[in-house]
Amino acid sequence: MKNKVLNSFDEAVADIPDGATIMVGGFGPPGLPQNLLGALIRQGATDLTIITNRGDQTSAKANTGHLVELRRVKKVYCAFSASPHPSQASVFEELTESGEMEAELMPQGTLVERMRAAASGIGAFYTRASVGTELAENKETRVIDGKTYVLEFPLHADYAFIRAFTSDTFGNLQYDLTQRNFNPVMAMAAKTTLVEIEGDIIEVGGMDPNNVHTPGIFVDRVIKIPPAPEGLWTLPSDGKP
Amino acid sequence: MKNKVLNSFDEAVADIPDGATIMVGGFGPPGLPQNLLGALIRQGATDLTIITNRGDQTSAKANTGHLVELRRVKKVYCAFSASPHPSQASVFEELTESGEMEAELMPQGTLVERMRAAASGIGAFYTRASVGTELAENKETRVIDGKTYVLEFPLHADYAFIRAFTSDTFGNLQYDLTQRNFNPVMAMAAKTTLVEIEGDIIEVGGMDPNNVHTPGIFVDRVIKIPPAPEGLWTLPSDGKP
Amino acid sequence: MTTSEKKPLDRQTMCSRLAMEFEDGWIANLGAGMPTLCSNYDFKDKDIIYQSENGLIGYGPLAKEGEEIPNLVNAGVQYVTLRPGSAIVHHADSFTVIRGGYVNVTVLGSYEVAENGDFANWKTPGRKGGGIGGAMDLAVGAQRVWIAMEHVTRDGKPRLLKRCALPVTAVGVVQRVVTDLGLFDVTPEGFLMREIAPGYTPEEVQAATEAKLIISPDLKPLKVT
Amino acid sequence: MTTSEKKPLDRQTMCSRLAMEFEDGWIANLGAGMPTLCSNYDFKDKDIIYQSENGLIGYGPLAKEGEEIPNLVNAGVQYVTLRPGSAIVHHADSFTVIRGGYVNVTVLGSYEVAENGDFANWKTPGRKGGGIGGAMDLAVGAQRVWIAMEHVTRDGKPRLLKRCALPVTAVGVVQRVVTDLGLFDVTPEGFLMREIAPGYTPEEVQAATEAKLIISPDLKPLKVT
Repeated sequence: MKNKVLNSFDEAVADIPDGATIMVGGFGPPGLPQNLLGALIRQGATDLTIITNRGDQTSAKANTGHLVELRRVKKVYCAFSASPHPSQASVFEELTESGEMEAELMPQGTLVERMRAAASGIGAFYTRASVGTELAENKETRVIDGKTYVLEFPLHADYAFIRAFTSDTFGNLQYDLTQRNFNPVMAMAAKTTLVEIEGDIIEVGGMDPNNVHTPGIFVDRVIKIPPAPEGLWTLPSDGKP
Repeated sequence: MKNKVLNSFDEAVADIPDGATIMVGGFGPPGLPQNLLGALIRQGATDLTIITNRGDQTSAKANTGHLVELRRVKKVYCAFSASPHPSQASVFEELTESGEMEAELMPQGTLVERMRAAASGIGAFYTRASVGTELAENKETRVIDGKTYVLEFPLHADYAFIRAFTSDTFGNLQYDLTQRNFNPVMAMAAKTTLVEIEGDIIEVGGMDPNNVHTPGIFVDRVIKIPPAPEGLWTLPSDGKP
Repeated sequence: MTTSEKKPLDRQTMCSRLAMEFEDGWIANLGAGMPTLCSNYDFKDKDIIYQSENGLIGYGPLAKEGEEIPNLVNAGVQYVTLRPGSAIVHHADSFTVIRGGYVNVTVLGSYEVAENGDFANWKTPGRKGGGIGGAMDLAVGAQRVWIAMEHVTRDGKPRLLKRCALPVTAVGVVQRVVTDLGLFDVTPEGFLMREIAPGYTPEEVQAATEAKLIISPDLKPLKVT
Repeated sequence: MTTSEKKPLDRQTMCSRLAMEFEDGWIANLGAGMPTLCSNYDFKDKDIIYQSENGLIGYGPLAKEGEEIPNLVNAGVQYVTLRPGSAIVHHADSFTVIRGGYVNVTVLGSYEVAENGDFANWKTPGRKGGGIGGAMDLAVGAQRVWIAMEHVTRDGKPRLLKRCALPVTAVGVVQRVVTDLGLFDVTPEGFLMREIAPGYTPEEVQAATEAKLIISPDLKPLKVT
């Protein structure tokens, strides 16, 4: 089976054009593809659309908030567009308040369901989340079995950046605990999926088919994270800033 | 955590009332809950609605086709309502052709997606499958991004009958290979989920949380299949007919 | 009722008061911040299953410092522990749990709750952005939506309102509110004050409340048992 | 073109002719019955990933008798083998693969194919029921819908039609058809016969066909290489 292992993060992101739409996985540090983000920051692509849980964070060594601070993002689809603490106003907030960058905010369940719809050939779906709120103001609603639902459409992406624990060379993936989060859904939803691997890349045949979390058919490029210097996290060796 | 293990299939199905809606898992023999079906046949509930891939089969020791033959089913939602070989016309077909029983036929992907919608609080969804066919004739359609979709609604159930390989006493499940099929989705979609276990029922804590295929929160009753007499399949010890 | 020990309830007491009513086997989702204190309550024989948006089902207490498991956080990105019987699912399946009605109770923080059951917890005045997270899904999906919040803002303005002034998170879903001044059920007639912080009078609580309170004929001092 | 060895193609030749064009790394879904013969073609260095509706990704050849793995069947409920690198998903995820456009080619059997790309393979005349399985999802989701079927019915009636007479499975999706008489592409102008069973003349094939055939100027004998 095809060997999808690349040796460098820079090589993995080299072809990403300006204007690309990128899903970025992770929920807090677990599953955050900080090495891929670091490489994308170095690579220079701009005018990006990012689909991620929250786009304002600069807390990891390389995070989407850094791309935002560098003015390389034109739009973010997310479930958090402002810090819960107004005192911690971010560049993300400044740019969205000034209109330099657009943020489309939605319920987290809607965010992931829109990704899944894109993955699954579902044209649109009805959810109750956000009904009666300002987020649903210009959206189509429908009463089904006496309850009001709002119509939501798929979120497609050119690329998904995700992080997993183990991969085989074909890209079958296993995640460690809550590293999983959005990542399997993004892998299915994006045209091209890039994965940074925290643990080992093993030979094809070494993973129990019953316990593959993301089948390799959804994965395009896998890159092993170089050995970490120290600390709780596997830090990116090439993360910058 | 709650111990959901019951000791007999008869006990497990005892409370199922006439008129219940039951999802029946399995795809071919793997994952088919033949022991639960055997117990339901003995139990006598009638006027049932069955949601399953195909409802005509009598090939296993106890299968939905037996319930149909006993005139205990009023409606079947399925992806197969007739054998591919007209020469093998079943009682299922006789009853649907005469109008004694109703069958709602749909694409297999629509069948499972309607279950998932029920599980997930999705009010309805648009799929392209069946557009332009007689199945879509009285259904709402919508053009999204230039393609026509048909609107489909959730399929809810009172009970799911499924089969897995390993369970812990709380009902965390693992399936063996294609035993998985519809079963995890049915477990999420039904109010009460009954599982027959082909392998072992283990203590809570004995299953890797990364490799739980169906979380125990979706499961209500688990029953170990008694030792099989012989043969390729784990045959129901109490299956009848 | 005595005013001898008049003191607003502390946050742990507020959350414990809600947690007291959790039933054995319930699946609970606790919002980030104050609501997580519910898990400190001594549930004795009751088994509560904590679920968080990022796909973690059945987690245990916060990890001790130095004993964190790197890839194990709850929805508030706190390092937690695994309990036997836990399971991990991806985010879409996690919201199947949430929107699909499997969560028996969610306890959320809020800025405002209205007497019609609306609440507002995602956006503060004058800001374009906000933080929704899983709150809108939980609000429509969980079987019970309970709120834990201070009775008034830092500026002393009431948070129990006739109608929310801030953009709402969901409409008509809140069933119960605990504040540092008491325990309130949302009823078709409005807020029913069932329990009151020891030392306070109903009139004092009403004075700190915009909505008209219905005082339970069985009004009792709020107490954690 | 000679008529010396006039004989309809056998089913393996028909399927091998389609399989010849599978590309390295393709994900293929083969319908029950004749289409499964595609997997007998010698793909040499090409790696084909077989996917089936029941959630099996990357399976291998049919299991030998006595070596069946009890819980391992394909969508035709045949016992198959596992290849290294295979993966199991549940049915909803399996139809994400199918409807989501991940399947590079599906080869299906059919009763009829029309020159507008419609096909009919789920219901026969005079019956209320039918068997759809995954065909309607594959028909709209797979990147390529190819059909393998006999050129005429057992009664000698044509199956390549102007319009389907039977209830259709999907509208305008078929791109290629192989029959025992030749290989046909569905074009905006209708069926283009590109290859013909050795020994047959285009006129003979047309006589067995309701739709008007366009004969490729490069018409060649159908041959498996």
